[in-house]
Amino acid sequence: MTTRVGVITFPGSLDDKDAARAVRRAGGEAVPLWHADRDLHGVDAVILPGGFSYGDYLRCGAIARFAPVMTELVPAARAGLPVLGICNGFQILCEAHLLPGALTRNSGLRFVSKDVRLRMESTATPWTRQFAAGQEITVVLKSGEGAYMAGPVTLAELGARGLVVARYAGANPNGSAAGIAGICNEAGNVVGLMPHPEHAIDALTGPSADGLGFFASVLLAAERT
Amino acid sequence: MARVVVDVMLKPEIHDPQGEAIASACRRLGFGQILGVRQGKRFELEIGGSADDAVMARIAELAAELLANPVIEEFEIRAP
Amino acid sequence: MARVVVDVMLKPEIHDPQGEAIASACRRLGFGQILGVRQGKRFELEIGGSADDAVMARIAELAAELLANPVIEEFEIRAP
Amino acid sequence: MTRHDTVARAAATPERPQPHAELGLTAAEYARIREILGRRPTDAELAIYSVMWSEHCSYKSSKAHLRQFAEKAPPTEALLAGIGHNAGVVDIGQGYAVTFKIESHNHPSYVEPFQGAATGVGGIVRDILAMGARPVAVMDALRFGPADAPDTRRVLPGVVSGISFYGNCLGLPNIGGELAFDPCYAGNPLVNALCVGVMRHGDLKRAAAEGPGNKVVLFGSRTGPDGIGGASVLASASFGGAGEGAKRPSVQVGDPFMEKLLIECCLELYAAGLVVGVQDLGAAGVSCATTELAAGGGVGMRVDLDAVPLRDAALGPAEILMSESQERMMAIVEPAGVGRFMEICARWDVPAEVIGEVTGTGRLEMTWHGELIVDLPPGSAADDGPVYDRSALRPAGQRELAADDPSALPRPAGAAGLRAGLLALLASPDAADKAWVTEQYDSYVRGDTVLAAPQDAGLVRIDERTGLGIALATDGNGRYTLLDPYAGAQLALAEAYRNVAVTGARPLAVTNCMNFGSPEDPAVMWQFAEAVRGLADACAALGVPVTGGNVSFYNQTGGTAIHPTPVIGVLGVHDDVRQRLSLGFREAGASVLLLGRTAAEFGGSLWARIAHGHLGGRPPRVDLDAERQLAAVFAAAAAGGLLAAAHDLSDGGLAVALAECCLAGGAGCTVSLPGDPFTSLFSESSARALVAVRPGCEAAFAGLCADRGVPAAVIGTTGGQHLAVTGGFSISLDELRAAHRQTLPGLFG
Ligand SMILES: Nc1ncnc2c1ncn2[C@@H]1O[C@H](COP(=O)(O)OP(=O)(O)O)[C@@H](O)[C@H]1O
Ligand SMILES: [Mg+2]
Repeated sequence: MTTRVGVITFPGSLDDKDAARAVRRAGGEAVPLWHADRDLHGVDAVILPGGFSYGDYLRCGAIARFAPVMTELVPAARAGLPVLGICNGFQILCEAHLLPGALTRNSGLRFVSKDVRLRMESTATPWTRQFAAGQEITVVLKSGEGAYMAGPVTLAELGARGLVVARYAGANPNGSAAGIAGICNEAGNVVGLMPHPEHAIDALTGPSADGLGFFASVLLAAERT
Repeated sequence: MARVVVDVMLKPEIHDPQGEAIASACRRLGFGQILGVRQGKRFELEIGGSADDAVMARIAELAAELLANPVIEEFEIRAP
Repeated sequence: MARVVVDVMLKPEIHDPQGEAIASACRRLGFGQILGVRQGKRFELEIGGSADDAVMARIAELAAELLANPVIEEFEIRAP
Repeated sequence: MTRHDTVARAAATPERPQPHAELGLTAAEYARIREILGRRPTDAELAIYSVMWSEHCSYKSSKAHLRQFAEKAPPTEALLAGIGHNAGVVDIGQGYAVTFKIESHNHPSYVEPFQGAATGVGGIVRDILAMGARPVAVMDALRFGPADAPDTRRVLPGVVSGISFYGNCLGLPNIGGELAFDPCYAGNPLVNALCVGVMRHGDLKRAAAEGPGNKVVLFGSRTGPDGIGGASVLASASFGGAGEGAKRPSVQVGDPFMEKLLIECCLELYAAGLVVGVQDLGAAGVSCATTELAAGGGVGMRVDLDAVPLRDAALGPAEILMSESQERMMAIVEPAGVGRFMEICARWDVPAEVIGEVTGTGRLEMTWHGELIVDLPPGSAADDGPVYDRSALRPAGQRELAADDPSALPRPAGAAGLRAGLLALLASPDAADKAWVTEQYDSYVRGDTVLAAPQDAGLVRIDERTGLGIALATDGNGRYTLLDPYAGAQLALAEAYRNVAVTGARPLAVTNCMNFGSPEDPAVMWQFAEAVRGLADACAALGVPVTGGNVSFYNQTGGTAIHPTPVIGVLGVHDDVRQRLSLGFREAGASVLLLGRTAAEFGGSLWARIAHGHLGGRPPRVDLDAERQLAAVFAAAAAGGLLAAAHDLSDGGLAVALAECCLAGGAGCTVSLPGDPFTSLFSESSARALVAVRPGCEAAFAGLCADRGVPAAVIGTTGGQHLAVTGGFSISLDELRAAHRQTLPGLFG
């Protein structure tokens, strides 16, 4: 049976179609999930895609966090369902306190859209097991509030417990603390990633096909369980 | 009808690049006395009915849950 | 050393979609008394020396030039 | 309570003075309105005519000229909807149709750069949406005053962040545009935004109300007091008080979030077959949507203005009619479909209200508080506005300008001088790397962007299975057009056509944004007439029809107009985007060829300007036949997989093009210049391009060029980390990159 990966559409989600395409490209079935439904339709994993949910008004992710679908997602994530938040999805996961810390205004104070190199730091999550530790990949970063920020204690813990999933290799593009591009929760099933792997699944339309690894990883993970 | 103001500021230990950029701009404009700037948000809420204690308590909840992100921000509520 | 606060709000006649989105979020969270929300900015300036009249006048200039966009915003200055 | 002017009152008080002049209507126009109505107009009617007969909506000064686009249009089967619609629609095959249009938002972007530019994007996207298409990409063509002027530092970052904010938030990839600087734009920046959308043939929608009894639905944002300076004139003139009308903002604020919802909502409504006719609300708001829908369908319409959802309850009828609140649409819906229509709007959190219905009376009737306040033939406002044949006169200094040829200017001596000249051009704000701007734009969203900045054209995949795609470029050159408006418009078209062609796409159709000074100035009118004539002739010669566009007049400060600046957008079809050509030199060992003829042409050139601050002489010679042959070479070369890189030559000539190819791909090259080194490097002769041929394909490519009569000179080979000119100079890619990249960050932070 093909693995079913849900992709939530919030009002203002933009990269939902791209995330669904990436899931299909990796061999999975993409299941559209609607923000207003309290229903995950029995999917094996969930992606919160990029975009500007609710216009990113107030704070990125602050309003989407209260969407009805989140009342289903939060307990499922705590129970171990693989969840990947990309960009705005990462912001929503932080606002929902599924991940620690917050994403703040880029240090350059401008929206940044460019190809970036990432160093994979953790391959122990269901979304990253296909990568090699220390592997460098090229994906797309596009965000105005992408600087990861957390208190010193949290930052130290993230480092010490191997919860940093990826860091920017080379120049820090947005002032993210410790060059953090992505993190996971203690259990590893919930991953937040500021750059966009779904825009790097084909060298024709993206900088590389490196991003496919995230989607292939979760299919593998779901098959094993 | 009442008006309630909620001020939200980044916690002092959180880096505020925007505030810093403004402070340097002020200095470039010749206002050397500026030691620092912090930029926050101000919300003006218009409330049906009066801003009694119950309403203010509810607004405090709203501020903590929605208007501010307690991980990086702190807030203050006033009924001016 | 003194602290001066500059509050910047959209002029009342200017459309504030952000405030509207926040107001509906408040209502969805069950706070029906909210009639409207306007979101503005709050700047806290730290000043070397005291906030005397000359300094306040200079800050008013800065606010008009840098902190607020007079085409769509208005501001208020306070030394609390 | 304020008493509102009604049809009955208008009939009873024929002599009441009305502020027609303050509303921009001439005495003759006002008299014509009275004649049409057989009485004086009501305030609300006056509001409608004043906005519908404005230059902006009625094209009264330009109409007489624009007709040439249709009259001279080349025969084509590709056009599914032409000029006169919200946007033209072109058949691109495989059942797909594409609609695209460029529009200006110049003045608002000067007053409030961020919101002005943002709402400019929002407006053009709704035009595309109204045709039934899904918007798939945007572009922005920008022109500002001197790059180092303090006011440019206010306007440019605001404009760019406004476009970035709105486009990114909408989820539309930005696939290209322009950025140019000239003192003539100091008080009149040009902010032209383009949107392109895609649909299936059957999805085409018309802005026409049909079927008496059908409902008129207004949906999207609530109507507020945005951009209704005119209404405050009415309010104070009619009601004797500044009070109510005084605080009306002229700045519109954009809400891209609402627009995103509106897009998804509309597409779902279209797919459900619930929309009989649809129109976006642009500059003239409800006035425009109601009169155009009714006129388009040849029907009448009854509208209850009390039903319009308001953001500010204090608005009166004239204000509602003139409001430019953003993110609104109007649809005609069969009564049986209204329930379903409302459900879909609710699902997308889009406010919607039935405000009227289609009638068989042929009149547009509007009521307010139960009284009739508008009763007019809709066509009189929408279609039968005034048309002026304004006087046009060649400006006094035109001949002298053309005679002031740059060939007499001192030229750089020796290799060191040429080297320094190249670096100076590359670092000039016009030719410098635009990454400071384009890195603020999302070009990846939707996952179908094959080419975007810094490529010659944007390229978007339409069909994942077949590889069908569309290419788009916009170009304009105010300096060329000032020297010769007829040729300048043709050169702008030729450049955009060439930019599309070098990706391997076949150019298919044209949109244009005519940015000019005041049409009341005969010199400006001459420039305009010449530019339109030139463009129409060139479109005929190249076989690409104009499908739509926009005219922006009154771009002037005091008596001084901007350079006449037609900005031309060309759309092309790519049969297989996997075969696209791009500009970077990537691998070593490819032979580098210069295609086309190079003559000593420096009039209006970047070199004359940067080296001497000179503007005079004649622009480069236009050779449309050569452009056509060049384009045919690229289409064939792409399909045959013969090229490793392709880049057209424009501002800064071969010098700048070589540097761009090296920097974009990361490989250097060694070339020997075919003629006089200075002319070879800096001339801006048109119909030229630079290519790198895949090793082994040299003969095949040479054959293609020979077949088409395109001159092709082998000038060197790719490789290394230098741009080296044999017997001349050499510049490392690092030095080139530094010169190219540092300019805009240095200016704008
Ligand atoms: N304002 C802008 N918005 C988006 N892209 C831009 C803008 N200005 C320039 N670009 C892009 O930068 C690149 C270089 O621009 P330019 O030198 O004007 O191209 P060309 O000479 O081929 O017309 C192109 O890809 C162009 O689309
Ligand atoms: Mg080009």
